[in-house]
Amino acid sequence: MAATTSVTKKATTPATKATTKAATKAAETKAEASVTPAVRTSVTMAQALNAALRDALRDDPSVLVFGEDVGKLGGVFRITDGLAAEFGDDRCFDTPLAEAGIVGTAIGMAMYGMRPVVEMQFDAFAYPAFEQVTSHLAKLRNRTRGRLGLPVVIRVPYGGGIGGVEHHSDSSEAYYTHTPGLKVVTPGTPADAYSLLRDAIADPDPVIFMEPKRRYWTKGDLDLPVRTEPMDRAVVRRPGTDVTLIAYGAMVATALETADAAREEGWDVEVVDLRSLVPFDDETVTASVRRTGRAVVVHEASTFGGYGAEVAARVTEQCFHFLEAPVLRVGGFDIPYPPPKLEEHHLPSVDRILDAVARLQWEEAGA
Amino acid sequence: MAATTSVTKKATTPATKATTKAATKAAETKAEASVTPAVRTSVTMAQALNAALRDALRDDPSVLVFGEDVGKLGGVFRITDGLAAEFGDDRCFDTPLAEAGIVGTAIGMAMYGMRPVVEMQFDAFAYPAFEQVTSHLAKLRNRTRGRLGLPVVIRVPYGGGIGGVEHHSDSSEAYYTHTPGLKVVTPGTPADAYSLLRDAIADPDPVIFMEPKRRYWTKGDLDLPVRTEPMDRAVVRRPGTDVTLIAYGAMVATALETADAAREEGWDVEVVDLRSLVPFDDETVTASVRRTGRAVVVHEASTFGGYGAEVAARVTEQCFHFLEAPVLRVGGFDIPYPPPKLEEHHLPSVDRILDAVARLQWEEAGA
Amino acid sequence: MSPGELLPGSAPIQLVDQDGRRVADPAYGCPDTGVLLDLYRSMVAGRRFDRQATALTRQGRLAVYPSSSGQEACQVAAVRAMGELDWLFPTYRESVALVTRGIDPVEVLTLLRGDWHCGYDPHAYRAAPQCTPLATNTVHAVGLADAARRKGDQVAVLVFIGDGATSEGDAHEAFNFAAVFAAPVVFVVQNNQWAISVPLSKQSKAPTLAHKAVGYGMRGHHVDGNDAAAVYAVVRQALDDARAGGGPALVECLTYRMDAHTNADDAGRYRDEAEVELWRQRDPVERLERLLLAEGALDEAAREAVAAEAEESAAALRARMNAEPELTPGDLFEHVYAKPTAHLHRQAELLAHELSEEA
Amino acid sequence: MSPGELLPGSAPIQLVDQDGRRVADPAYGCPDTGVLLDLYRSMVAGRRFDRQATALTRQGRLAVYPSSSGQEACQVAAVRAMGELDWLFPTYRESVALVTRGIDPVEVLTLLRGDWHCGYDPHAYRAAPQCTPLATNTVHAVGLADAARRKGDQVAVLVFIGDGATSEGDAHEAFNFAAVFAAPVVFVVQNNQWAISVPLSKQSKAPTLAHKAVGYGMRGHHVDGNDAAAVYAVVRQALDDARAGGGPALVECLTYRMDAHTNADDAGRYRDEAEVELWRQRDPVERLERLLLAEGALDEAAREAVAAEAEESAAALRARMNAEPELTPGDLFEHVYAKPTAHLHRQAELLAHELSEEA
Ligand SMILES: Cc1ncc(C[n+]2csc(CCOP(=O)(O)OP(=O)(O)O)c2C)c(N)n1
Ligand SMILES: Cc1ncc(C[n+]2csc(CCOP(=O)(O)OP(=O)(O)O)c2C)c(N)n1
Ligand SMILES: [Mg+2]
Ligand SMILES: [Mg+2]
Repeated sequence: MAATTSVTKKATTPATKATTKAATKAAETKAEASVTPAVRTSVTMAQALNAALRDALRDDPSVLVFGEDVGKLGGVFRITDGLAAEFGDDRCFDTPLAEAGIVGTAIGMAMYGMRPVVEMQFDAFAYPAFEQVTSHLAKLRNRTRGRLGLPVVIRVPYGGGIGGVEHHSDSSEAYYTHTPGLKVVTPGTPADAYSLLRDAIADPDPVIFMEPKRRYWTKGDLDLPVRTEPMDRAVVRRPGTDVTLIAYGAMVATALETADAAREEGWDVEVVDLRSLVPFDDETVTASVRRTGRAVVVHEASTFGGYGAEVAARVTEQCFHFLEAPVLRVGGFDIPYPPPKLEEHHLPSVDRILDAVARLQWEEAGA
Repeated sequence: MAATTSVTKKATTPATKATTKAATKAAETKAEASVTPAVRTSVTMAQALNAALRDALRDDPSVLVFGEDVGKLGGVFRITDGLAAEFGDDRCFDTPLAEAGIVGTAIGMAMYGMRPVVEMQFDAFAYPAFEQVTSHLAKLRNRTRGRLGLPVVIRVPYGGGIGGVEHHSDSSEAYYTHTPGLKVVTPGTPADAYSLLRDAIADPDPVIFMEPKRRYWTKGDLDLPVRTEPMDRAVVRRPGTDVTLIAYGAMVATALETADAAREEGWDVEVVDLRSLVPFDDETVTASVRRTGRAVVVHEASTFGGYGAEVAARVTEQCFHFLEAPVLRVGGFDIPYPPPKLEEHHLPSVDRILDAVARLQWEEAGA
Repeated sequence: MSPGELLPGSAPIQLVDQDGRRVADPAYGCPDTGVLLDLYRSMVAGRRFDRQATALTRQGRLAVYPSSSGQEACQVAAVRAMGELDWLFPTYRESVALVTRGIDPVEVLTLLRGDWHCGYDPHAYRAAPQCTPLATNTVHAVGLADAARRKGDQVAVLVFIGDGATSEGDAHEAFNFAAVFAAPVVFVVQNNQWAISVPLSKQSKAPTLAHKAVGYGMRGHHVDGNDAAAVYAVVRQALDDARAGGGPALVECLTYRMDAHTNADDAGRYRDEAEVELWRQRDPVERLERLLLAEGALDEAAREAVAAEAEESAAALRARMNAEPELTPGDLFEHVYAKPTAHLHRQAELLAHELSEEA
Repeated sequence: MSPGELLPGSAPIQLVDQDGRRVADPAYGCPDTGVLLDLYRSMVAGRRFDRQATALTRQGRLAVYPSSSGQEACQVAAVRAMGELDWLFPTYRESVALVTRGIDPVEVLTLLRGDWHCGYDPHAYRAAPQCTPLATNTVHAVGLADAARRKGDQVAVLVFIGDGATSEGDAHEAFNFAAVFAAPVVFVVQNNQWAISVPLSKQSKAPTLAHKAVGYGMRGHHVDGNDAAAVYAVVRQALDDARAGGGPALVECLTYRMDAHTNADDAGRYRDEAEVELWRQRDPVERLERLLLAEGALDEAAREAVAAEAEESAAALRARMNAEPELTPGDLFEHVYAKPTAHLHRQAELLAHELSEEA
């Protein structure tokens, strides 16, 4: 994995922060290579995603990119910047404004051999497509006994921390992870953003690709094209001996910060980045927790019935006799996503995660 | 609680099994009382629900019942049987065929002071309304700082075991329980069906009322109108000392059967019926598990990321030092709901639950 | 297109009237007698199949059956109007359409007998699985059609929905996407006037359902759905236009659901027998038979041969459906993903263990 | 209704042309001069408010602002056409409409400044919260209208949506429910010709968006949305009809979004300045001003007084928005349910503990 991650200050005006550098780079070199050539440089997650889409479009004529405002505008987060210009309106195009329509047509296109990659503009605006996702996208392979697979990728910018008004900061992953037939993936670093998106597009199954939008402007030094671990593997981002922080998406960076801060408190924290929420990499996670004997799961989504509940439940099942304390969860509160001026209190912070670590019954066990 | 429950043979042709007895009874006595008078008799869950709707319509002029085929037909499960005839088309009526439209208009009606009780014909057919439920129904009170409460009840016949073809047997509760602002309730007995539905209709908040459709024809001896425990309480359906089975909806009867069978294996099983999935009654559940030291959560829904994960995670957090073994989960497999001819293998059975109980590390602890 | 061009006519397009007499139409010619004979034969076979399926349901061989009775002209003629490479998107109601498409009747009934969800190979027949969630198939149809268009393939798509399903948001999104993308898709609305217990008058206040097309800048046609000749002519033209780049069309076929919604439904609770009787007199099969007999294209012997052939197929179907299908519980874990996950593998083992314990 | 009655005319309804001259219309009379003066005053105030909000955004006082610039005639005239007891269902774009409804501008901007989601009391103003998920508000509007109808109240509902939002399934379901229930609701489609970066031509192929009404058996009107007099007359008539039991109507107001989608958007990426310039010449405020000046209903002194009044309100707003709102973190747990649950109570305690640690 050729990436290091640095967290940039949170951006409140997404659209203006996006850049077209990667796009231009890639366009310039188009004639020479079939993939964006190796350039070790500082790359934002947004740029990495853009490059992944570009390379996929270039490598596979069946790949199509469509959704709301993904054409000329390049998406409100500029993830599709330059693609319509480079590949033409037949490969990257705007649709009418209707999310069920977008996912439904993607399904039909995939039935005809295409590989649609569609964008939902924000997390909460994917909900109108819920029936198409749940009753069709997730089930069609099963319903047809394998005769109709659907290699569709649905890109969902998710989560908060960008100062967005209501409906722009939902963490909706639990709805998808509970739906058999879907794969659910989320990158925590720019390198993974590129690699996981390439994997997702190449995957024969539908993938809900959750993009932690507050990390779009996080930079990593990496070579493009970069390939990291396979899509279904979790990764130990930082080894430690005392406790395992299990995180994904935007919370990977927060967990790493917490690990730094925890060192001052005398705790050696291991950070696991799940990357793939479905399927779940039991092997990596279980090995870590058996080693450390303590675990905290972190996500932005509301805690109750969130994805962290599954992680806590299954880790406990598999590591019960290794656990010094119950697996704790640090998630958003069980409230509708609050307004921008209060979101910092809602989202898991380094301090709140540290508090959870502190509650892991150190005295008793240390004795 | 004036109810005993008996499980009838599973019915494969729902529509023909429904009866209008309760309806006729209630209609006859309408003039005399403001609620259906006390008649201790054998009542099916379907009849109890029908009576609850009738009594609510009678007691409160702001209650409206609508949805697909709920008028003349009385619903495909006959839960609204006779209501249009008794209360007129202005109080109980058919809508055009559009679930987002049904939930959305219910929201608008509630804003004007009505108490809409709407029916989704089957679990999977509530998905088109997902955005209305998630982005509006759940959030409007919060978005308006309490100025617009939405006393809307969405009735969702859910779960399998009725021999229904695809899309007719989903267990969708986890989607709702993870959505703050919704209450989620599900009866396991005819008496609770009546009482919880009355409570749900009277509640100032939106309630997703999940009806375990395979138990519609389960009978109980009870007095109508019956009132059981308050809506937000779990109930110990059967006391026991060795292990707690935590169940809800259709699985309550299965858990009770399991408890009977377990006795032969020498286990004294306690059965907790959750009734209210949101809010969760920590007090009752925690007390039980601390007493028994072992727990198994049972539901029909797919296990991964299911509601049982939340139960297992929170029970473990609260009972860690009382637990002899990890909290186990018995749920549906993580597959799309299978065809009728295979559903018996998918759904939690007495044997499968007993197997889970057997895996609760009895040897070690017993030593 | 100007609004005038989009508006359907004031009366349903008809090429053969109730008494089996030809009707002249300014826009559409009547299909050849050969085609009419084929439609007749297919309708007789379709109806016999439908009766057989209903009988099988009574015997408990099917979990549920939504009958096509009364709607044979729509289903048979629309499918016969399709080209070899065209794709069909049916709902749960289109068993007769699927049989007409050439799919083995046992495969058509696989879903409805409670066996695996889709019994046939969609690619082999270019027929999508039967679709239960209402109107969702319309969007899939548009997607497939548009993919074909983008590839430059000469493929059109025919998708069926009911009158009730036109109320769903997905129908609207499909109509609009189709029009905006000029996707080669023909929406055939079988307006059988009921959505379970809800009559059309409570479903829509549109002058006709074909009028919905105007709001999308799409052509709308209002057709006598019990006139197989008219359905064939209009759908065929619409598919040809679509394939040639003329964009989508909406074809409303006015017909009637003679049976209850499914075997589990009790239509007596919500509609009058008199209404059903009225439509019995408009029977689509008899109508075409009258024409063919009157014009000498069919004689008594041929009529009997057609009936006998249908009878034979039904007997074969009956025999094959008497055998209980063999289902393997372990298959539950297949085809959830292209490659089974470790997680599902463990669940499969659990089930295998249980089954071995029982045995 | 016959299809002919439902079809909108071929040109947008106009009562005042671009140069401020009255235009005769066979169906609608021009509103009284008093009304026109009021519309003018409100539009000037609305525009000044809008400019102020845009300025506040630049200063970082608002999280985001979707400007109404260019759409003042639609928003102001439609709201002014409403009765006291009527309800308004706005989207995120309708700040000017809400100010026109009499809501305190600070309350209108509460959501957009990142404070609590809805700043005003919906019941006090009979105005629903600003709605962000597209077209979802149309269904709520129908529900409220139908509830009022069922109660026998003389209440009509006005709901705004954009051209883009008409593509959503919810719009379709709302139109249909409204028509079937004869709900007293008027759908005002502000066709500003762009949905962020997507032009109308990629959104719909309908002759006009008003033509969508036909498919629901509803009246559709196509109006010059930069002509406040026409918007007022048509919406007022539609609301009156609706209140009187005449059912719903769809009013398409053809207008233009002069600014970018929001302050975060860069319209230069997708549209030509020339197009914007064209519409600048069709300015709705100047149009009415020309008429009033020409007819002597407004003189220079009055014009200045109107401007000064608007300036004063803007200054007051600026001053009040300079103060940072006081938010209480503990309020996060309020109003999730009518009565806080034990579970939320524990989470509130956790946060309170954290905050006390920090302090
Ligand atoms: C999204 C959705 N909602 C509800 C249903 C339940 N349902 C099945 S068929 C039906 C009526 C459909 O009527 P119509 O579209 O006219 O088709 P028909 O059955 O008459 O052929 C209903 C309500 C469903 N299948 N899907
Ligand atoms: C369901 C949903 N999908 C996507 C969005 C994101 N979005 C916000 S405004 C907008 C464009 C809306 O265009 P239009 O309806 O014409 O209204 P306008 O902004 O022009 O007033 C989009 C795509 C949303 N708010 N809701
Ligand atoms: Mg029908
Ligand atoms: Mg617009």
